[in-house]
Amino acid sequence: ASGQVVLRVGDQKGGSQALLQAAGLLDGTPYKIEWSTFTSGPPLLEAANAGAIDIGGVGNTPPIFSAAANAKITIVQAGQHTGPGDAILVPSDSTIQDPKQLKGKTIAVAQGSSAHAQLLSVLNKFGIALSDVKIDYLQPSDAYAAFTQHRVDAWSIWDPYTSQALLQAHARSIVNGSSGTANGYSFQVAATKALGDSAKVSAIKDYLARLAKAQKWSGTHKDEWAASWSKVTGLDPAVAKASVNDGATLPIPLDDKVIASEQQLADSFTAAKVIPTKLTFADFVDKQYESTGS
Amino acid sequence: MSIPVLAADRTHDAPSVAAIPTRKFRRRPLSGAWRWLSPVALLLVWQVASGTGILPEDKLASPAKVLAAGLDLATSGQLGDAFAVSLRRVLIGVAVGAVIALALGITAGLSRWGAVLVDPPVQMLRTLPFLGLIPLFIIWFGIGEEPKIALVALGFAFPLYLNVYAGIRDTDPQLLEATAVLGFTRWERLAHVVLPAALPQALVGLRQGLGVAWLSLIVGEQINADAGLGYLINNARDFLRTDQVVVGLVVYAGLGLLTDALVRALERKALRWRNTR
Amino acid sequence: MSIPVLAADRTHDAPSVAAIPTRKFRRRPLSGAWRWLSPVALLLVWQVASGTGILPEDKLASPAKVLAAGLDLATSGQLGDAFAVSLRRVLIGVAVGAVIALALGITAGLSRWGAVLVDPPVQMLRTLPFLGLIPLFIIWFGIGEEPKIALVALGFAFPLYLNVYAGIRDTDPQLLEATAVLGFTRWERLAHVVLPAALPQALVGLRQGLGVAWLSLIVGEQINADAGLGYLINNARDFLRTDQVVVGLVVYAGLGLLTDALVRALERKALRWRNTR
Amino acid sequence: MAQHTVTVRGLVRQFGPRRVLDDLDLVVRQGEFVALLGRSGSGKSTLLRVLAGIDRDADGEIAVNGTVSVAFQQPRLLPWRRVWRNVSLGLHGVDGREVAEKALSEVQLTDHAQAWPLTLSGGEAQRVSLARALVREPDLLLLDEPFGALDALTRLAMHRLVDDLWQRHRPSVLLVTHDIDEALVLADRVLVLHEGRIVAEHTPPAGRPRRHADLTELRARVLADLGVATDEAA
Amino acid sequence: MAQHTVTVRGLVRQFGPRRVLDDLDLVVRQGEFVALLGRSGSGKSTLLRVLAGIDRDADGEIAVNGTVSVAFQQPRLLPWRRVWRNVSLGLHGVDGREVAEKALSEVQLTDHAQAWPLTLSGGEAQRVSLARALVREPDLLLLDEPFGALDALTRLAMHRLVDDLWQRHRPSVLLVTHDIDEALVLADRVLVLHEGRIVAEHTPPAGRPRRHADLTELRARVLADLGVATDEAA
Ligand SMILES: Nc1ncnc2c1ncn2[C@@H]1O[C@H](COP(=O)(O)OP(=O)(O)OP(=O)(O)O)[C@@H](O)[C@H]1O
Ligand SMILES: Nc1ncnc2c1ncn2[C@@H]1O[C@H](COP(=O)(O)OP(=O)(O)OP(=O)(O)O)[C@@H](O)[C@H]1O
Ligand SMILES: [Mg+2]
Ligand SMILES: [Mg+2]
Repeated sequence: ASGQVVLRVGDQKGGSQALLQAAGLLDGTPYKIEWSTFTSGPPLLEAANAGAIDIGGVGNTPPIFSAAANAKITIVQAGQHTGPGDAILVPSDSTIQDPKQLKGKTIAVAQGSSAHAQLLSVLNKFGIALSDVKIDYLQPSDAYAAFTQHRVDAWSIWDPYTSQALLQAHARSIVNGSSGTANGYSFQVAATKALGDSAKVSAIKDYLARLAKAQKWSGTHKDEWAASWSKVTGLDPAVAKASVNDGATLPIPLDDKVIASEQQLADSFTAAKVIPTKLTFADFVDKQYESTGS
Repeated sequence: MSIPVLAADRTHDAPSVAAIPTRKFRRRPLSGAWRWLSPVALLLVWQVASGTGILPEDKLASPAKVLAAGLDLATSGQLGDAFAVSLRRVLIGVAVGAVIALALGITAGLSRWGAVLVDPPVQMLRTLPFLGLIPLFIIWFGIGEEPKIALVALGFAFPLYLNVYAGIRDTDPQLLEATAVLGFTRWERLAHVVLPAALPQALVGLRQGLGVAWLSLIVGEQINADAGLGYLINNARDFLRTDQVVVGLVVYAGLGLLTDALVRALERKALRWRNTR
Repeated sequence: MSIPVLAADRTHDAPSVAAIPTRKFRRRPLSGAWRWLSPVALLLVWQVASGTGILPEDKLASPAKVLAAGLDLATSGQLGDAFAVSLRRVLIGVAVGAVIALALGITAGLSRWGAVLVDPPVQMLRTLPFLGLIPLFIIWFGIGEEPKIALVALGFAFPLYLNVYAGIRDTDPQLLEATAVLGFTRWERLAHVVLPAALPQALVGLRQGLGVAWLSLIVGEQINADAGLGYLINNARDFLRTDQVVVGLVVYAGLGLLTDALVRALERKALRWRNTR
Repeated sequence: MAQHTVTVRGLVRQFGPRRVLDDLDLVVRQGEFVALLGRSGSGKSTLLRVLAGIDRDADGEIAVNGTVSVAFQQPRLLPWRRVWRNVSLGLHGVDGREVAEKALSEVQLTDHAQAWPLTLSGGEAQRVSLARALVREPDLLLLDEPFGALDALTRLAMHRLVDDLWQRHRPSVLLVTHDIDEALVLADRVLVLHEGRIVAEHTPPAGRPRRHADLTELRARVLADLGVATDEAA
Repeated sequence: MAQHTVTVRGLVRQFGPRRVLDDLDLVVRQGEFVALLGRSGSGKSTLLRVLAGIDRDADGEIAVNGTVSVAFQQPRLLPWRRVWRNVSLGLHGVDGREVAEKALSEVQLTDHAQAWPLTLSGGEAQRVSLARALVREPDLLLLDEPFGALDALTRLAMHRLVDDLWQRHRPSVLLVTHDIDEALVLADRVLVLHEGRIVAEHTPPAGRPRRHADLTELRARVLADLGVATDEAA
């Protein structure tokens, strides 16, 4: 091929590009990166499936849905964040003190999001049947409005919305990811087609290494990262800071533990009839490209 | 009256020559059945392209696959339920929107002050994006049926308003004068002149409005919906079920044709007076 | 010519009585400046409602706060950049859409077979939801500028098509006959009769189309966008910046008023012949 | 003294720089039948529009008493109402249909009661418009070339119709026409409009019905007023 | 023998059950000036529409040779074209403006060349329509009551205009009119249409210009054809 290799990377606002930039790791790549910005994970994977991008980062749940649709994607790297960012919130004046009291309540959640997964696992853990709650599917911005207006009793959500609600909407967290109800994973997902091109593969490997390094950097430079993140996204600096302090995303090995946890998640979606068929998550994973950033 | 019937000159000494050049301008529409031709042809092309692999499955699911997905959705009752739920929302929204659009359009069309006071805000509001409005609608209307119906009403009202207003403004002033001289009040002129004159254009607005009404549901049924056509498509899209997305698109296309047939029937009935010449 | 000027009867023996009852129907539009009245009034009501707390900050940000957010976006250059990017997309999309809509509308309007072949598929396609089309557009057009422009073109084309087609169909057949007899070809009739006759309605379509074109960007700029007005709103929405969302809404409202002013200017110029009587 | 139906003094109507009606004075007495002649473009229709209250942009003193009915120069029928409905529009009444059909039979259009206006011939449309104006039985009847598109026989029938109606109800009538014979046979007074004013006034002999033969001399005088040399036209 | 401009045989035109033209035969020779009289609604305009090729739903043999120009009963001006442009529409030419303005001066509308059609008076619009038909210099000129809205003097001027044009270019002319004098002064042959056919044909004396006084007897005959008793109308 003539000229430079071009790596087409799908990103979300304040995602990988912002991170690499803030960590100063974007310079001197032996290939050219072409960034594409998506509003959320599902459309990013839609583009990956269509071969319009080569690689991109998403949360723990969108790959499950893509896999359920037999999309032509391959999961090539994992990250994890811990801490209270993934949470179920109630208004501060709510009578709900304990997840058990969610029975019979109305809960807002974005369908197919990591918070959806978290909600299912919380309900499962506390022995509440799906039929015992009313789930209102709302995108975060809509849910935020509904939550502040007391149109819903609880809201299952992720950061930075969690921080914003806690700081600005008098929300109270009744359960969060640190209690093990959310696995906190995120993934780098490649278009299967891109993995057939050796030039692209080496670019992807290099990119994954840089990204892992950047993630580590963000864990050690929280204030810097929060400042530049808030600048890129327009997020309230206080919210950004709180959100970053909740826990950084760090590279982890794409091992059987990760796959098993995701498989369990997928099964709970299948059980809840959110996805129609059973799927094998491992079929969509390929470990040979990953880097832990060391 | 006495008309002496003379024998007209019947002896032609020149043969009948050069027929009149054919010119067509009175468009006598072809039979309605022909209108199925191109939709069916499109379907065939799609099937052939899919069958021969020119249109690979990953670019667009084949009609057969879409049909299967559609049957699946239909037999499971999902499609029927979704349709029923959405239809109810559309009907209520359209009724509300029609009242608003007619009231505003007539006010703006009939009175100069009405035009000056009503038209600018409507022109302002009609370009507001639904997606941006949703958070506000949730705050104002909650997350039940109301915001969905409000979106349908809004989507339906604007095209109707624009066309009703324009139709009224274009009313032949000669006819208005003629009826004014007959002592017609403003309301009588409305009933006898203005509305019939604006009708053809109002029907264009109706056509557009009905289309937009259904489309509004795609956005509206993002808000806390667990049923409805819009929800079905949104959901299928979230799960990358392109075959189901295409089912949704086909249903919408069918709704488009249905709307068209409906409005055409209305037109035929209401505009009979034009087809006489 | 000899006209003997007789003294007309100038002696009235009855006083001038009962003035003619006032009837108005020639609507002489009020000066354009009055059109600002209600938008400004709306703004004032909003400010007062916010200021007095009737409209709490969490229901709708106050004009002052929105203004601050707007200034913020403007001075940081974001708003200007977004506008420039979106404007470019709209201009290209509108140009493409206009060509398509006019070609189809004229084909359908002028020929019976055109109507039968072109109209049904367009009626089918126009009700297709953008959100459902995006996956297909990504597959067909990728994620660059093309799908965004395609959505704008599509959004613009449908209202224009519907109105052009309807406007052409409503052309006075008497005028078509008159020009046909003058030996005008189909194309000359188009230029001299059909298009001028369809113009008022085409302008209604233009008005609607321009509105939809900008709205299409809200959806279009969800696909791989990091600039543009639609992106700005989507982003503000995702990051819960309601004040910025409202800035976006205000910009869109302004675009609505601008479009209106533009089309009104066009109307004044193109329809001069109507305002003479 | 009875009130005048129409009293106009110093009427001016301008279109741009052009004064079509220029300081015009006119009186129509109650029950009077006035014919108005004038060159094409002299402002006859404009005057009628002012009197009908349609044209509000004229200056001068204008007083009109009572109800007005107009048969416009163009028929101005509502194309979306059948012929009989167009006629009954003038009535605001309940038994509109019956009256309308009677009026239509008087203008010889019984067969076309159910027709759509767009299917009518020029003369037929004109008669529907006339019927619509007549059914109202107004105090002032403004007729703008109401017989222009009619053949000789139908025209005579319409003359008789208008004359009958006038004899019965005695409305004031202002009839615009280009047919001098028509004016002389029907009117009490014949006016000529020229350069924005009434420049001539003639009074045909009082008796009715008048015979064309008796009017030859007056006809020549009116033609002269209109600028036509008699040997040319007679 | 020269070709006929119009040859019509067994022409039938139905609207619903009604046969407006019923087995009609008509020949118009090259360069002949034919006048067509008939009651209102007798089908004169319908016949002209068939001859102009506008009405394609008629049955029978219809042959028309050469270019056709029509002045319709209603002026049918394009309201969005200024008056002179409406006239030059007939030309398809380059120097349209000049020819159009000359034609407008001939119909006495020089001042209105720049006006919009909607501002014209009834008679003015009719003359613009006439000018548009005349500038084409066609082989067949179809005139549908072209002088109906004109005053006596203007009408005479228009008669002269059409007569001049006919003398110079010798088109075939079919003139529909309700004015018998007009028909007798202008035409070579006067036809009467009744119940769907040509039922009478008269030939005025050959010389031109004809004087009204010489036509009194023929006039009475035509009036009788049209059902008008002479003493009533003369
Ligand atoms: N709206 C207008 N703008 C400009 N000029 C106008 C307007 N209306 C009428 N005119 C002019 O005023 C003059 C008088 O018009 P009007 O219709 O009164 O004539 P008229 O006497 O009825 O003629 P006719 O016998 O041909 O009907 C005409 O020359 C006409 O062109
Ligand atoms: N489209 C139509 N549908 C039904 N009837 C029609 C249609 N067109 C014309 N007619 C009828 O045909 C008859 C002849 O019409 P036409 O216009 O030829 O009359 P005309 O001789 O020109 O009359 P006029 O002197 O009044 O103009 C009329 O009675 C008319 O009502
Ligand atoms: Mg007039
Ligand atoms: Mg006719």
